[in-house]
Amino acid sequence: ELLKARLAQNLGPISGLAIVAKSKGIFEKNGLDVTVANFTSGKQCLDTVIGGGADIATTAEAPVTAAAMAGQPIAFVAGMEYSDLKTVVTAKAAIKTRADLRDKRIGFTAGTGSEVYTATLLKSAGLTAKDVTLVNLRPQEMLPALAAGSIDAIDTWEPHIANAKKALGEAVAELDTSGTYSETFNIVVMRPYLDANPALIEKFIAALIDAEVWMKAHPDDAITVVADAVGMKRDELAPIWTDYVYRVRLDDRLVEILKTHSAWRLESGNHPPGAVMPDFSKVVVSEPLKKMAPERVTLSWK
Amino acid sequence: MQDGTSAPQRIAVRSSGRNRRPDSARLRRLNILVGALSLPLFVGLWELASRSGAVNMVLFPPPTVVAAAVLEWIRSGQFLVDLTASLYRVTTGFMVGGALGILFGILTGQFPVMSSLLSPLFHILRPIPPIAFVPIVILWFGLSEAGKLFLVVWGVFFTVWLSTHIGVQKVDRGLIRAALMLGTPRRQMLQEIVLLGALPYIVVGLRTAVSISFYTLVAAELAGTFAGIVYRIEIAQQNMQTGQVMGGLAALGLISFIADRLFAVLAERTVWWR
Amino acid sequence: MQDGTSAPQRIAVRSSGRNRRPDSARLRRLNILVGALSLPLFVGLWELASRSGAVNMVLFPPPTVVAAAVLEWIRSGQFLVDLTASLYRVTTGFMVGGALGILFGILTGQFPVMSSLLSPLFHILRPIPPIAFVPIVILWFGLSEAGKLFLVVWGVFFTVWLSTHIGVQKVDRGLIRAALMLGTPRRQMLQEIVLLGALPYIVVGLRTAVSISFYTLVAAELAGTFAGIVYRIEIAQQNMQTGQVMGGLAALGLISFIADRLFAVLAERTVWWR
Amino acid sequence: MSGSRSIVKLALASSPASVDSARKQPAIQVSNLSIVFDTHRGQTVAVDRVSFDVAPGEFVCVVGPSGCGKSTVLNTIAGLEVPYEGDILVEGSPVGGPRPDVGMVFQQPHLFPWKSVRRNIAHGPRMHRKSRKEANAIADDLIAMIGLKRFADAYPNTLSGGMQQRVAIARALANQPRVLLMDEPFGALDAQTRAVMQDNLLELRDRIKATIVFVTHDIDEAILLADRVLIMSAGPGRILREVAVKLPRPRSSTIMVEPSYLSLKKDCLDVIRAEGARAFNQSDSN
Amino acid sequence: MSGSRSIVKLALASSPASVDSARKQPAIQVSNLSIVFDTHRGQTVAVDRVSFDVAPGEFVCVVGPSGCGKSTVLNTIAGLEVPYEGDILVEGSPVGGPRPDVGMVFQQPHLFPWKSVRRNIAHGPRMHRKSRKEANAIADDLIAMIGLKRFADAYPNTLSGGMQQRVAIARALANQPRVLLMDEPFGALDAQTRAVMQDNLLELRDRIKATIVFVTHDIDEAILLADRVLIMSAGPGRILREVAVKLPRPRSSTIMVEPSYLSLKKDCLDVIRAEGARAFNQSDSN
Ligand SMILES: Nc1ncnc2c1ncn2[C@@H]1O[C@H](COP(=O)(O)OP(=O)(O)OP(=O)(O)O)[C@@H](O)[C@H]1O
Ligand SMILES: Nc1ncnc2c1ncn2[C@@H]1O[C@H](COP(=O)(O)OP(=O)(O)OP(=O)(O)O)[C@@H](O)[C@H]1O
Ligand SMILES: [Mg+2]
Ligand SMILES: [Mg+2]
Repeated sequence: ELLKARLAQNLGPISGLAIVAKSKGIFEKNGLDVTVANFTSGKQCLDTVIGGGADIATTAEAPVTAAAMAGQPIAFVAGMEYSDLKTVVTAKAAIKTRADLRDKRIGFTAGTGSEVYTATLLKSAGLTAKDVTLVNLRPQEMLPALAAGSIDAIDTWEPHIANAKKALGEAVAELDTSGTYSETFNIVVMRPYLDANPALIEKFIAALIDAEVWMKAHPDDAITVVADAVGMKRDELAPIWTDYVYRVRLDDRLVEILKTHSAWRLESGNHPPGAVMPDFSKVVVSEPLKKMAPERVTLSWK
Repeated sequence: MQDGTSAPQRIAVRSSGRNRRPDSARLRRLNILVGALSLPLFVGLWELASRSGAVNMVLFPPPTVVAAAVLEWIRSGQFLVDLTASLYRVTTGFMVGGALGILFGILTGQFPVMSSLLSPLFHILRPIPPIAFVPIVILWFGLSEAGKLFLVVWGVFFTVWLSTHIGVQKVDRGLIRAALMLGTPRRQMLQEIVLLGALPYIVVGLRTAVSISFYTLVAAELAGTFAGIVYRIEIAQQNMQTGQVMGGLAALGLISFIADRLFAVLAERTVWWR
Repeated sequence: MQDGTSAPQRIAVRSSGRNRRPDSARLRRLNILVGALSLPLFVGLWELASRSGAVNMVLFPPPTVVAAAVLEWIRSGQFLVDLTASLYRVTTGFMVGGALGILFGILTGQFPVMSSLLSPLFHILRPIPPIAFVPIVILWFGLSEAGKLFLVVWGVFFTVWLSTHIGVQKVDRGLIRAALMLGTPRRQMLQEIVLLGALPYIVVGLRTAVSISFYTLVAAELAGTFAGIVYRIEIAQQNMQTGQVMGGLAALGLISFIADRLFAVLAERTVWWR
Repeated sequence: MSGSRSIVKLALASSPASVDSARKQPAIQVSNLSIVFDTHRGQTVAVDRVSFDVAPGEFVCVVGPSGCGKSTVLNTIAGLEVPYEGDILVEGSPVGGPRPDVGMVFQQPHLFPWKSVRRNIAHGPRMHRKSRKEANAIADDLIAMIGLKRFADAYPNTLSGGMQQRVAIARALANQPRVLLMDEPFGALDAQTRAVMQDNLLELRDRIKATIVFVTHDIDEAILLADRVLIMSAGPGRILREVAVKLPRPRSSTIMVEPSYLSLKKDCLDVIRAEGARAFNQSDSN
Repeated sequence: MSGSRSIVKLALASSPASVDSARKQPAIQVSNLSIVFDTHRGQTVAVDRVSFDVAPGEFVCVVGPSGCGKSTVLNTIAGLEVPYEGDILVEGSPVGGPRPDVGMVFQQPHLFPWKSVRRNIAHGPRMHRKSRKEANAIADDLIAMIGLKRFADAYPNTLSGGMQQRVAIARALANQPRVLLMDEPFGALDAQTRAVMQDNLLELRDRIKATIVFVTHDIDEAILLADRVLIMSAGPGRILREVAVKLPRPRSSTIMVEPSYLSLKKDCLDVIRAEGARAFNQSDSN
């Protein structure tokens, strides 16, 4: 008898593990019958889970910190992917280093990791938000804005960076910002759900770990499966495949990112009314993962 | 009732009539020609604009590229699935929203108390873009198809309600008086006089609502879907597959065009006394 | 022309008239009462539903929480900025789109050749949701205010065009014939007879377009904006500031409500002969 | 002057109908009726303290200059014009709105454009819960009466003005109302058709015993049809004269040459002519 | 039978006007005009091979049973009913559409609801590039003529039926058209107002020398006004008789008792009566 679960998933390569687990029958092998609902943002996934429309969400850190600050009883059970955010600049803008960003117009996506990345990037270059013009754009609108000459640089994630380079060719270049900020993609459920269905979550995590193993073993097949699922062409996904780091884990870096993000929220006022720094030791629940693969939990606080 | 694109004045034509306006036949042929050329002309201009190099061809692909993308989409079999899903949502939502809109429009248009009670509320809710309350709809309906329908119904309902409401008040008072003097009871008054008298306005509302239903599809297919034209557009947009994006938009246009045409024909039949 | 919420039949009332329908004054008072209670009732129900615990209070905050958020929003001074930005976009877009819609509606409604040329194109473009081609608009207009206006104009234009087009064909043929026999030249025919004859339909289109303009604001304020009610809603949604989200939606509703009311009054004055 | 006292009955014709009406309950009792319209130019007094009674089964014609308030009075009796001042009793009860036993033929045909001639006429019977078959039978009878058999299935917008008017009359008759208000019903008909319609109307009236108030601008028609003729003054409309017509029935058009007819007609015309001239001047001077 | 040959001229009245018209260019020349309407019930032949001429300055009245095609013929001459079969020449040139020198008073008033009485009447002159002041002066003259001075600023929906009709007449006259087509223009007027309007019309015609085709259902009116009366048959309309009226002008209503008048009227009525009976039966049998 399979356990039934509803997964709200952001349809993109960042959800690669869940995609593989679903399409390769790995959920079933782990005793799960998962119904997948696709969204175009992790924020919607989490909202859906909070509202009771689904049981398990795949989501980036931004919605997690917002929900935690709003006092929602969420449980962060595992990280499953991370990837660096990157910057593409127009050739015309003559931006060679981070410091050249001064006085430039930078496209970012408000409320997402892109915003935190941008803040971190500017700080690392010794700049503040006042030294540049920040323009809020959805990733798919950044390219046309670059092409129209409305902005000089974009801060976003793959595949939009690759798309920009492909679509605009010589007119743009990537700025080296590696290591500045990684956006994480994670598994979040509601606390009451977790308490009621501990076995299900464990099986779910086990399935993701199996998927990770399978992906390592069959990288070519993995690209094909994911590209198919998200509607990309295989040869578009292949070049950026290595940018996605798939690893089911709970580590200090994850918590650090959550804290950085929360701090940014508090600092910038982008938080629910009356929010304080959440106690992430309550939000992050390591038991399920510990039970399935203790070596993947490397949290220093426990 | 005349359909959207026909000539403004209908003239009974007999083959033997010698004294039609001399140029009317020529004019009619010209119109058909112009009508047939309208879309090809537009597509041609688009191709030119796109290939001229003035804009980025990847971001603004020419019709040929779009056609290729659509063909690919159709060949994959996905198109049919998407089309069916979207069509189902639009038609069901349109019918439910339209029926409710007509019903409430007649109620508020005819009964002042109903109008006092509901009109302020409807006027306040009317402009709220469906996309802005997708989270609330998910909260209420979960990820069911009902929630998606609700979003389509939302947009259609208010459009049809408003024009029905106004239409009811524009019903020829002479006809109402005549019906009153013939002892028409209230119920029959609504269905025999008010509904038919307001029909031209209701049709305007319904035809406007055809496009509104496609607007709201964006909200409906944003969340928790697996198929649908707009859903596919959204995905293609994320992946910078602009050919498919444009193809999807063109598909929306064509579906609605056909729907509107069917609708106009239907409307013409409904207004049988013309 | 009667406004949306007034009683269906206007009756001249004189204080000395002894034989009004006996209950008409009481009915009128009842209506005013019901009208005044309509929104408070709705807000009350909302508060109850939200506090009942049946739904998540954070995702579906009660009016009191919303009010607090809006107050905070206003106090920060940001509200005025957002309001101004959105109002500017909506009113400008509405006026430009409305004017173009009326113009083209009269052209296609009156001249078959224009209709053959443009109607198919308009019918195909009409349902395309503005939000779906934001990238293309950015490509064309950059991140300028013009692009945002274009999106609002898009939605308003097609709505007004369609109802004007239909309205022009519904103009009383008797009046057109009378005007023809009086030697009215074509130009004057348009402005003196056709425009005024189609006015009731144009008003329906314009009033529908009021809410459409708010729909399209979502698209317009999605990209490259720094202020605006919908922009703020978007941000608040990201930040789980649901009180502000709802407050923003309520603000949209109220603005449009006021706009519609003003509009109804204006329409009533425009149809001066009634 | 008060409405009821201003009515001067012509000596030569003290109407038995109005004596009757003093004894029996009148079918229509109008006392001191005034109607004022609000317009953007201020108030227009359309009807000024009009009083008259109509006995059950009586046929009263109303004549008067264009714009004097004939239609307004009829609409008010029908219960369509509120508010009004004064009292109107129809069959003893005050008028507050349209009522099923009062029928009306409007000055404009006001046919339902979406119904064929037959269904326009059958509308009333249908509303009175007659079966479709019954209603159609009634309609077909009336269609034969108005001479439009060939057009039974035609829609109103394909009919000529006179044809529409005939349909409107038939539609009102289909309900067999106890009180029938007719506002220039034969205005758009040629002499021949009009004569046929007049005969039909009188015949039907005898059959259903209806009380009829009939507005016309044709004095001959008024005298030919009426038991009593009310002559109204130019707007604001008051009742100038009440002329009882005691000619024997049935009256054929041949009576138009008889002296009693001619003298009646002359009386009426004198009143009208004097008033007409005054009206034209008055409206010009004001 | 072919239209033009079927016209039987009454022996007693060989019209000098029609002799005139043979010499001069006729103002209106209708030959073999047929009009068929398409309806959902099939085709209705409204007018069947009608031919007649109208000489410049002539006043022709058209009478005929309700629904015989009078309005249709007028509309066609006005250039409003296309397509038609046959030939129509107005002042020598074929009719393809409305033309500025042809004026029309429709059977319905068709007033512009958004214009006051004054501006309705001033509309024509304004369209003919007269200044607002000039146009208003013309309008005010006509308003006085139709006795509506008090209502110059009223909107049509506040006018009675007869008042609206008078405005429609004034509106057509304001343009001083060379050819004036009038479709039962006095149908909704009381006898007195109608007489005043008749006088005004004749006076104006003498001044502007217009050619007039005038539809009426009142034989007295036709004989009083016309140089020639066309009597149409029941639909499909054909021209049954053409009666020249050679009574001296100006004709006052007192001529109605003169023998020449009465004999003319009797002739007309005989034709009409025979036809009317036929029409009623025909429409019933079909
Ligand atoms: N809806 C209205 N608003 C304002 N004034 C009106 C309205 N209806 C009628 N009147 C005025 O009331 C007066 C009487 O009008 P009514 O229609 O009763 O005249 P009538 O006697 O029927 O004339 P006719 O013989 O021309 O039909 C007129 O002066 C008219 O202008
Ligand atoms: N638009 C139309 N469509 C179809 N048939 C029509 C139309 N207009 C008129 N007819 C038909 O043409 C015939 C003549 O109509 P017309 O209006 O010319 O009559 P008329 O002589 O003016 O009658 P009346 O004296 O009643 O006004 C009628 O049988 C009528 O049914
Ligand atoms: Mg009247
Ligand atoms: Mg006619």
